[in-house]
Amino acid sequence: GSQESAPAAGGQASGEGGKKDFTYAMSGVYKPFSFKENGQLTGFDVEIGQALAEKMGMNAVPITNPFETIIPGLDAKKYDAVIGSLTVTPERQKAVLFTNPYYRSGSQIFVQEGNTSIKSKEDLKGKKIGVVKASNYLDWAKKLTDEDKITQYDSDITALLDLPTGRLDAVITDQVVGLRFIKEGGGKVIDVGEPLSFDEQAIAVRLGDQEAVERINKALDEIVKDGTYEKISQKWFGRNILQKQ
Amino acid sequence: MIEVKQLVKSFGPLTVLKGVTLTVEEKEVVVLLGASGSGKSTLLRCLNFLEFYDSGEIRIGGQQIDPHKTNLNQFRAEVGMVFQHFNLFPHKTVLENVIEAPVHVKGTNAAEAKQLAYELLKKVNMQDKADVYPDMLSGGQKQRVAIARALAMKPKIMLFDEPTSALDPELVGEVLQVMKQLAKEGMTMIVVTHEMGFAREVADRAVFMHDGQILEQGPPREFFENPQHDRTKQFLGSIR
Amino acid sequence: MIEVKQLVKSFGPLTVLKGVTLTVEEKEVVVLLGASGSGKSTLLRCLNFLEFYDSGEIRIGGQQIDPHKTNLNQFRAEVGMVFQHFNLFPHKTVLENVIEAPVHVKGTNAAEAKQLAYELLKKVNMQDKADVYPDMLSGGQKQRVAIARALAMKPKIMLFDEPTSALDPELVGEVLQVMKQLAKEGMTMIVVTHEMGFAREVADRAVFMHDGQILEQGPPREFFENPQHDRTKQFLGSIR
Amino acid sequence: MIIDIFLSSYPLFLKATWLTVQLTAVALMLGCVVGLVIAFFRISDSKVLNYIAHVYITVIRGTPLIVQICILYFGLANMVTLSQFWAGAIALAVHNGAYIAEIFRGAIQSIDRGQMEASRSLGMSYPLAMRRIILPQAFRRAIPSLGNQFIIGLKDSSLVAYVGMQDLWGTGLGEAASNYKQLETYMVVGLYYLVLIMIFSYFVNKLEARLAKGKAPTKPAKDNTSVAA
Amino acid sequence: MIIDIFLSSYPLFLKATWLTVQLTAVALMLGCVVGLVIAFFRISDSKVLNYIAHVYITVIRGTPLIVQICILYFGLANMVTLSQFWAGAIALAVHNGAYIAEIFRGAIQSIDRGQMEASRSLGMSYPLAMRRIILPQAFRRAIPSLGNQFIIGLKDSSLVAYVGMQDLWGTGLGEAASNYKQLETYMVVGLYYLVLIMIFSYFVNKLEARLAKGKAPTKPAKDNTSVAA
Ligand SMILES: Nc1ncnc2c1ncn2[C@@H]1O[C@H](COP(=O)(O)OP(=O)(O)OP(=O)(O)O)[C@@H](O)[C@H]1O
Ligand SMILES: Nc1ncnc2c1ncn2[C@@H]1O[C@H](COP(=O)(O)OP(=O)(O)OP(=O)(O)O)[C@@H](O)[C@H]1O
Ligand SMILES: [Mg+2]
Ligand SMILES: [Mg+2]
Repeated sequence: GSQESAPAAGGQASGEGGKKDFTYAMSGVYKPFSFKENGQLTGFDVEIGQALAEKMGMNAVPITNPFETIIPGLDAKKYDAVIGSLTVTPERQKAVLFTNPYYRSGSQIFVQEGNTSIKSKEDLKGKKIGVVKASNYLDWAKKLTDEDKITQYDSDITALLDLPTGRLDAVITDQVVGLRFIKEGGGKVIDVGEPLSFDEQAIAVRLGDQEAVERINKALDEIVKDGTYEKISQKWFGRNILQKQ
Repeated sequence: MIEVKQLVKSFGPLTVLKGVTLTVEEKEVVVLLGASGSGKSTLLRCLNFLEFYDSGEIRIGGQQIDPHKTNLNQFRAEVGMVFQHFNLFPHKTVLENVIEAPVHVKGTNAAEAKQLAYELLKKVNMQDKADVYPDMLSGGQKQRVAIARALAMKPKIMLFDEPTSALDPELVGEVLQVMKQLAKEGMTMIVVTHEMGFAREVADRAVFMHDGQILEQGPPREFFENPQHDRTKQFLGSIR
Repeated sequence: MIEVKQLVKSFGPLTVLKGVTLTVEEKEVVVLLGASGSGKSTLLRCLNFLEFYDSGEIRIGGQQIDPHKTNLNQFRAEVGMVFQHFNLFPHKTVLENVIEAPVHVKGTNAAEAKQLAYELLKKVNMQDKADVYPDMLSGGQKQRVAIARALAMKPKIMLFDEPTSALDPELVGEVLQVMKQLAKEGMTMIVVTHEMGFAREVADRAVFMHDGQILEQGPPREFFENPQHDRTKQFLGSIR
Repeated sequence: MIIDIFLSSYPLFLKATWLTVQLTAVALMLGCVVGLVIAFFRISDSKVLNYIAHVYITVIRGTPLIVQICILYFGLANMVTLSQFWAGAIALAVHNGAYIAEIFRGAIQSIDRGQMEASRSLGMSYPLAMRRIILPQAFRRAIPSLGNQFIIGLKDSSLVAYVGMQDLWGTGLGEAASNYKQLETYMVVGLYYLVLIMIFSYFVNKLEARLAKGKAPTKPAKDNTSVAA
Repeated sequence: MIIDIFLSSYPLFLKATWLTVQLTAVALMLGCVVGLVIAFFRISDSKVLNYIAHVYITVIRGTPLIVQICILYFGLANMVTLSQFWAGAIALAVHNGAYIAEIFRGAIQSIDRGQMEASRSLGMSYPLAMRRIILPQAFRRAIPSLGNQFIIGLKDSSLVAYVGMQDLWGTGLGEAASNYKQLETYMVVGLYYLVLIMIFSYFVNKLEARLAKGKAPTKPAKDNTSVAA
């Protein structure tokens, strides 16, 4: 299976070398965790999935799905798992089964360069905040400002790009995503204040699929132990993002 | 050949045929006359079941036709019909128009159908135009092709509904000529027309319809010279 | 009143007016005749600059009209035009049709414009229909309203381009009647028409155009009884 | 259950409906202005204006609305600071304008030339004749097509959800993403659109009927003495 | 710069273009089938079939395409396991089918009744007459509207990006999210659509011209002896 077209999911389809497919979804617009490079879906999430698939003796098939429908897509059996930087939240735990966390990161506030009025989360009251639909950042935004001041996007990158237009005062997103955006010159944006929280990101499978959770957890343990995880993390971030900072 | 008994046909509240009884013998040529709206077209259309009548009966060759039991398509194929507006198939050439029904209704093989078609086109003097599309033809030429098309099904009887009334006057003659020839060859025909010359010369009988009924009929000479009813006189006066 | 000198007008490669020279005196009624395509309409349309001519000159009341300098809208308002197809404004009532130009071009106040309009509608015998939409009128009624509409601008001259040729025969008379009345009152008029009766009775002069030029002209009696050119004879023969 | 979702979400969706209606109304009004201008460009004698209108219409009709919305959303931001509402409204107006322009052009050109000639011969200037004589007739004739385009515009407004607007569809996406009941939530949203459009159609039909009635029967009654041939 | 993005991304976008073309082609072919069936429902004598067609058309024309796509994408998943491609294609087909149905219905009903009568009088059954006489004429007459609908269908296919498909627009969204150059990337995508549509239009126009030429001049040459009145 190629990563361009999603096969009929469910893992039954046999891929290269007679191995079963391990189909896993991500938004694809979440650089550096998942994004396109010369058309190839790549990023941290993709490579973690590949490493896991290898350990499970399966054929890795990463695919993209809009973030706001990534959990329903899982329900609809369009893929076997979500390796899409899903933050573990109590709300989501009602909808999916989470594995052990596969990385930890922070929720961070970003503003336009030169903005002096926002220094911490307390300054966000009444300010226009952009977040991705259905994210835990949306929950943060709801806590910090008025509901009608929130703009919901399909991609964190789009939200960050809407900072310099003046349509937003701040964006809440993953620390790493924002810093990468700044580093690659996506726009005149800076991070402000301490991270709002440290979040655990985990792989999601369908409710009831306990067997898959155990299989993935086992594989995850293996790649952490044998250094594969360390290698991938170092490659993308220059550090190990499984450890608490 | 054809026996029609007490035929009644309504469109909603409007009763168009109010008990029409008519017998047409084999090889007979009947001209149907009547004012606009008197039900001439409706009668013809009932005769090959383009309309279903409400009551009465129709016998063809002694056999009674029950529209709900008989295979109407096969029956329709035996009754040729020629329309005022020709109704040629514009996306097919003249030849294709003529072979369409033999090939696709009767299952005649193409070569045989073509041969028959050429014969018929020759008969209506249209053999030169076999590969032309109807759009390229004059009205008179179209109508002659339409006649050939109907003949291709080898019908036992031909119905003509004002076959010349959509034609420019100078084109009427060529169509009437073909119809005369047909009559001479012994085709059973019912013709709705206002061409009195044709009626006098060719018809065996003239039938006058008024208000959904047959008011009067007789040999053309008698009928035209000595009409019985005032209505008939009035009608003949208006079209002369 | 109007002097036209050596007027030339082409549409692309086609030269429609090939040097037309014509003088119309005040209160004169000129009838313009000629075969279809001879350029009658084009001449009229040049006279109020619905078309721009290529060369030559037009003087009105001694003043030369340079289409690029003169305020043509004001000038057009002084030349009334009546069209073959009436061209009433269908979204406005008869009264609104008549007051439209006085109010919005001249700036006459509405009350005054209405009073004038009622007078004019009375003159063309349409006062009863003031509040009716054009769609409700017969062709003859429409044309009379169109005349009233043109008169409302108090033109110095009226141009008529076949004002009765789109009318059913029985409606022609009522329009000609209005035009006769107008002539009697001393309006300067140029009328393209094939109504010979009108030409003989009302016109001071008949002008015959052929192929973009004026071939012959004269008092109607003389013109009709004794045409000089073969073309003229032929034309008069064909329309009589 | 759909019913549950409908009942629990209607305050939210009614608010979003109102936003959708406002957005559509503003966008279509602007679109009519744009459309009128472009229609005039197309029928003008100026080659330059003609060409501009042609390119505009070709590009708009040749690219997907969502692409146009996203381009204008970010493109406009380089030029002026616009709220999301106005960025969305302008993007939709630019899009609808091209279609409305063709409707207006068709309607204007369908008005008999004689109307303009009669107007000019009465001394009316071109703009005056356009305004008082041609356009009123053209507008009336354009109403059915315009009504149709407005319905399309209303539906198309859903795409601004993808530049972050909380219109009906934006709200629907957000709701579904939090209640995980995609199918039911989307169906509820569809219902709102359907009702909106049925209401709108009802009024357009009424308007058309009234205008048709306002006009007289096509032909005046005439004495037709039948002539025997 | 747009040029840079264009040059660096074209292998990618060409591939995506191919997917868009495939998707559109499949969706429109299915749409034609659906449209034909629904058109027959609408012109059939059966009240039930009529009603089904009416409801179908009303609902499809009364709700935004993106809502339909999302509903079908998730709705179909409950019934059958479909690949993304087929889920997208079917959603688009269902949508286009309603519009195509109306085009077909109009075209079929525009064919002179005499054609059916002549066919029946020659003994052809209703289905045979439809297939051999009415439909070929109706199809030909539908070509301009159908061509127009196909262009709309091609543009509308961009919306499947929002159920995760890597078509032209989906690829554009992904690219923009990694090169951080929204505006330029979207403009490049727009260009691809524009070119696709211009190519398609070119062929439709050619086809129309050829069909028009295949037909004879509207009137046969006739000797018109002019009659002086
Ligand atoms: N399908 C129909 N539905 C309703 N009324 C019909 C239908 N066909 C015919 N009629 C009506 O039936 C009456 C008789 O029509 P028919 O066509 O048989 O008259 P006709 O004698 O052929 O007249 P014409 O000389 O005008 O062809 C007319 O009043 C006509 O309006
Ligand atoms: N706008 C135009 N563009 C091109 N050719 C035109 C135009 N108007 C008129 N013509 C041509 O100019 C010629 C003269 O036309 P015009 O209408 O002046 O003739 P006419 O004498 O009024 O004829 P008719 O009796 O038919 O009204 C005709 O050949 C006509 O086709
Ligand atoms: Mg009849
Ligand atoms: Mg003329």
